[in-house]
Amino acid sequence: MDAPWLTLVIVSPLAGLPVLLLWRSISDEAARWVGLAAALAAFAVSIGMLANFQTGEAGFQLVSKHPWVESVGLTWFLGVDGFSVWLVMVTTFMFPIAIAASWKVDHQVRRYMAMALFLETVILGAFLSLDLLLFFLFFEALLFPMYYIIGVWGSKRRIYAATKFLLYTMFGSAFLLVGILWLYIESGNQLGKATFDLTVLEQVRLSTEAGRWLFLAFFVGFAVKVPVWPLHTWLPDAHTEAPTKGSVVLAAILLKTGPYGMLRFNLDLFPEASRYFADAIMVLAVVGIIYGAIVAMMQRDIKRLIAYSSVSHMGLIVLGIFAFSAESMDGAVLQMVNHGLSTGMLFLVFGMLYERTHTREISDLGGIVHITPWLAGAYVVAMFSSIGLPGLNNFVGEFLVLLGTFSVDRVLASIAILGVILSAIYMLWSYQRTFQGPAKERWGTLRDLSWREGAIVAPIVVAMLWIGLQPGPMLERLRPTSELVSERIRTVQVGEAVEPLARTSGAGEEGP
Amino acid sequence: MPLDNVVFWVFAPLSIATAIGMMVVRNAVHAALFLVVNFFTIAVMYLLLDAPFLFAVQIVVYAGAIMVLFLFVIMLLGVDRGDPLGERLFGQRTTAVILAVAIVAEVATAIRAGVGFATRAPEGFEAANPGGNPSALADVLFRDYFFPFEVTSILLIVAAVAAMVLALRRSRSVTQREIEEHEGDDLEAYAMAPPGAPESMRGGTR
Amino acid sequence: MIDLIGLAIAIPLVAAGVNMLVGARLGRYAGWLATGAMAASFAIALGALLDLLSLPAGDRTQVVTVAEWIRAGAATVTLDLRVDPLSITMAMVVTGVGSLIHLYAIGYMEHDPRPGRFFGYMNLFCAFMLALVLANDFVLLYLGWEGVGLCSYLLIGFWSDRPEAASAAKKAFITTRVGDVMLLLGLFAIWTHFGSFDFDTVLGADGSLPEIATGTATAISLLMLGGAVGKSAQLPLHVWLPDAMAGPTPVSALIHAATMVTAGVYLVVRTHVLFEISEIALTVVAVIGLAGALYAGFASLGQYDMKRALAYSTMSQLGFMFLAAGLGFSAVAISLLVAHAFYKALLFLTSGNVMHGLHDEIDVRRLGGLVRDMPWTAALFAVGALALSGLPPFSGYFTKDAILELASHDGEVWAYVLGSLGALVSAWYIARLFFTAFIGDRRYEGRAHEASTLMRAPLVVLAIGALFAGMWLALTPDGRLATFLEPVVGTVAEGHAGPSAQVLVAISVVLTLLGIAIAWRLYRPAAAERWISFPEREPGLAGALGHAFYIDDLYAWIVGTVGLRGAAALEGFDRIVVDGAVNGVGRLAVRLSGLAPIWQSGKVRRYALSFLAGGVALLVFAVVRV
Amino acid sequence: MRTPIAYFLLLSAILFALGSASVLLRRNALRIFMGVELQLNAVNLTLVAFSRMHLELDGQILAFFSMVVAAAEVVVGLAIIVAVFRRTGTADVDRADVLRG
Repeated sequence: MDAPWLTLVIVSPLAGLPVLLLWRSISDEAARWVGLAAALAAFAVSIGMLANFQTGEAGFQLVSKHPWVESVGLTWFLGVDGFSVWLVMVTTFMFPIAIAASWKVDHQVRRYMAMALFLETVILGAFLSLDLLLFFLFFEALLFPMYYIIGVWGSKRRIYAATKFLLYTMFGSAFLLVGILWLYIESGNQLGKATFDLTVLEQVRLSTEAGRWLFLAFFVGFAVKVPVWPLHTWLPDAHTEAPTKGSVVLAAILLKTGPYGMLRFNLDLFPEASRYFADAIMVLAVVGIIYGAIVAMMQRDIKRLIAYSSVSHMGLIVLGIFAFSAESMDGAVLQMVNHGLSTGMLFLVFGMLYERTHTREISDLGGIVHITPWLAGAYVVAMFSSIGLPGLNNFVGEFLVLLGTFSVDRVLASIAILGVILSAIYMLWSYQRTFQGPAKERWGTLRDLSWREGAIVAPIVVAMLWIGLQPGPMLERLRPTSELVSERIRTVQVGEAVEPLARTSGAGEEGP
Repeated sequence: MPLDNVVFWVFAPLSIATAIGMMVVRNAVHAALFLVVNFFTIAVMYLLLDAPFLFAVQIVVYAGAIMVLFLFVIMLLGVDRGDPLGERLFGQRTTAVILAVAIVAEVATAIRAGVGFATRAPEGFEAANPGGNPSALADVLFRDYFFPFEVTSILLIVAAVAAMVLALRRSRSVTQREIEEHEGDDLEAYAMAPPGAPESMRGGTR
Repeated sequence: MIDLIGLAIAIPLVAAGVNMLVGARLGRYAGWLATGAMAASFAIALGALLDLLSLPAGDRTQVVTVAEWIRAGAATVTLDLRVDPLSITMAMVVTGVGSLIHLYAIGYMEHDPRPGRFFGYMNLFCAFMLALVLANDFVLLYLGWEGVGLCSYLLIGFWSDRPEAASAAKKAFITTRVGDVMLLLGLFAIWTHFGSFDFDTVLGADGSLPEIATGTATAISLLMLGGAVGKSAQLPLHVWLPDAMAGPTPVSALIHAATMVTAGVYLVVRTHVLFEISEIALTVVAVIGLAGALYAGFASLGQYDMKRALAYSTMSQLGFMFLAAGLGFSAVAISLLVAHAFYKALLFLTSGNVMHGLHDEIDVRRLGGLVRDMPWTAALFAVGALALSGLPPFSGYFTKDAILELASHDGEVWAYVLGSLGALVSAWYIARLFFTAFIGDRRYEGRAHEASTLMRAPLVVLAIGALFAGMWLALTPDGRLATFLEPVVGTVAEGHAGPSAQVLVAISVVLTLLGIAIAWRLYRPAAAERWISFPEREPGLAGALGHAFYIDDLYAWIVGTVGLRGAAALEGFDRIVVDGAVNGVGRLAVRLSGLAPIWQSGKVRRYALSFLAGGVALLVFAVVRV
Repeated sequence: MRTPIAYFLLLSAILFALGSASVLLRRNALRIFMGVELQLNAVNLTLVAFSRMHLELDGQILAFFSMVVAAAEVVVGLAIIVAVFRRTGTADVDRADVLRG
């Protein structure tokens, strides 16, 4: 079917917005259904996009390109390739779940749903934009709804966390903006017409020095979002204070804009600098893996623990990207999806527990496994997925990342793999303290999962098993792109000029 | 020495002197009176510059209406007491004086470079004022500048209304409904509190 | 049936899913469902075995294509299954012993409120274990490897409201994970070297040796050994096994005696080609095995908890298997594995009977004289003990004796001498358990009730296996099983050094009897007071034995004190230094903005001043430009 | 006319500077306002002077408009001062340094 799929994907969550914004007296219940319906519509549209995605193509597909603000060269330029297609899918997949999981929000529901849908739109926009300015607009617009969600519906220290989140990520974005503008001006100098078009900017020849500085500017912008150690401290605060849905979206999707940006922009635009800095970044990533895991071990607050585990897992993704082997890159992209599912589910299930107990302190909990076996079971599934048990999703990604890294750098891979042990330690230890042990009397009356909650969790479990056992359909759509990019990067020599990237499909020519 | 020169050299120093006086005297009423004199001297300057209509307007509008308004407000607020020149903001006075001097110096430089100190206005201004200055002005005003002129009228109306709104002392009338809602509360505090004040100030807990 | 071997995995998997999801509704039928699934799985494995036997020896390696699992970059991983003599032998053990233990567990767990979960986990375990042994690909093997670890975790912690069970489960998973990580690294090394995870490519099909340098082979072998050591509870990663006894007894029998812990042996045997290329790795295997056999044998002597004593016994027996594999006698290692599965499962289940009959009492100091209340159980335990002690003609004799004999014939005197010592200790500790628990005076309150028929029946089958499997399978180096395994594990090259076989047999029997005699001397009913008060008289020795030479305590100190303090320090570093720097920057900005009120004071005149200053500056610009 | 135009301009500059100084140095809102008026007048003077110099009437028109606007501004400005005085009880602009009533 020929349709502007990507534009539809981006716009579809907004379908619910007019209702939510204009109908001020809408009941809370109706607002929830409107939000859920719009998110599900987006998922349906994204399935249409997936169906039209050509397997085996490395370049951008379903491209739609329209001039928007011509005076500055801003174009509505969207395209999807192996890197972004699954990120879009996981976004549209997790949003209905996250919305359904926040059914219990009873404070300004209308605004909450509106924010959620707006957030989904801008995240999708960030994943699909091929125009750097457009990307930046979406990338920045993320902050506003997230800030709002943390700041309004968060828990006790929400203002602190929201402000920290906003300032920290804005700090990173400032570098990114400078980098983008530099490229824009440089493209004007070299090509006669300044542009933000990624496929054109790839043709710009940069001096080695400029490329490296620009790389750093872009990298810092994305590294804060990832977050790469040591730029991670906003994450635990934001995760902890955010409402369940906020944590889920933050962990599952929002963090992915960071590594996605690296993959899409850093590697494409600055291959020489990518190679030059790869070793240092891999070391940072490995430090993050180990460090995040050890610090996670010592947390007394479950959400903080999961947040630090994110730091650890995201380190693995960055490691996979900058190992530059096709396997590790496949693994890294897969891991972005996986981390979204497993950490998202950890937050979801913990959120359900929190709704019942109203405590996040590990020491307050304990002994609930027999009181709420299904809840505990759901947590166990998410936990073992996060630990990287084969058969569940995370293993495939971790395995590929570490395998690819091992073939490049044995020492780093051998250190990074310790994260596998450490993740088992902090996860099982916290599970033991929260769920196992003698049942505490005050939790004797906890309810087990309701049908609604079961229906929220079940699709994720299915997705986890599917990816864990049959990652083929995902990998084969992803493989051509990662092979193209890794091939190119690996041929680059540090200190040498780089040939512009030749994509297999001419992205620029074909309009909708 | 031509007459206009004499007039200029009489009134220019007077103008500066009154301006200084306006600035330094403590009493606000005195300052206002200095300003009136200053406006008169400027009106004289307009006369020298062959702008008799503006001379009249200056006296009527500025020296008359505006200054009366000023004095009225001074009296109304009772702020004619001493207003010491003692400075509390760090470096404000020094900087201000430096800036003032700098402006004069700069303008002087600009004049020297642009106009020249010796340049005199060319003769023949009468040609530009057929039928006398006021009627010539009227001609231009109601032909070329008719639209802006009409706009100013709107501006004046808006200003008048705005002044009324701003200066109006608002007294709130308490509605019956509010009385019912706040039964038992401190109604007086509620009524006296400024509108838009936080709920807590309004002396009522819902 | 070979093509259907996938069903042997799928059936328990489906049954596990059913039991875990709706097990609560099934009630007591949960156990029958699980047992039925295992029986079906056994039938399929048996059919495959028969099919395999009907093929000529050279064609007995069949690969069943199932599906592709992962393909990324140059890496391909398949879910294909391999049916060859080695894997089918393992599958027979898993499904056969597994079925019997499932059957037993129906009775054992009849009072438990959550049979659905229990049997779901048990079935899941069997599915993973079968995946492990049937895998034709190292990554699929790893899937099974981790999967059985998961089930082990879930089952040890089945009664997780008991803190020690929860801790033991966690400890088991984490300790084995240390080994798993090494295995994973070994897999990476294999892929980097061979570019494949396929058994045929890596291990060489048709008897051809893989092309690999000795150093690489050593590295890969040692990494895999690390995995094996973790899973098989060998030194130095053995500390989880005794604690794992906190799980229900059928779990101990199935996972921690008969099947999962033998996965390490299976792995070493499966990849013996690589080990053999690297002589060093082989020696390391033998040394670890021998050390473990002796260490655990003595440690078992110090235990008063029957199950813990049996756990150390398992470790000791696994040590013998590693010794055999390390000396190059892979077939013998597998023979011992099979025999051990029978008698150790039997021993565990009989001790389960004791627990079942005596309200979970398992401390031998509070048992004694059980033979009167539980004659069946006592008799069955005696059978298991005889088999383990290695008296002819029971199965333990054939296997253990074969190892020592071969070692002697190969001129490995140290292995022979120390191994014989280990055999003596084995006889000693198992006889000790029997004497202390089953004969003499009763030291328990009330009356122990004998196990139900449902629980006895599988034990009888196991006992028959323990008694006669040795004879029937002829678990000798050139016996039936060894011949069957030959295409996979190669022949056992017999040397001719040392004393003749007859002399060795005589020595072996004498040593075993000596071990039993020592046990009788020390633990006979009349000496009950003496051995019970032994810790008071010899606190040093009893403590060392009881704590298994304090290795566990050392680890606990390292992890609990050093590790935790280090982690706490790092957490403090993160909070104070890293986050402190961030907040410090924030505070600095706030403080800097404290300087701003000089201009941004809210004072109108300040703004006016700035305004004018700006105007002046603009004028300067204008004037200069003109 | 014998007086050079520059003199008027200079006078205007001096008056403007004095008006500015008055704005910057006085704290009473009314006095500041007077300073602003002086500045406006100074600028008007310039406009008229240039009008004379270039023999065009537009400058005078502009000055005229300026006066009208100034009148409006004075009206509103004084009203604001009155309102502020009522709320804060002072006409000291330094006291009014928060953006809240």
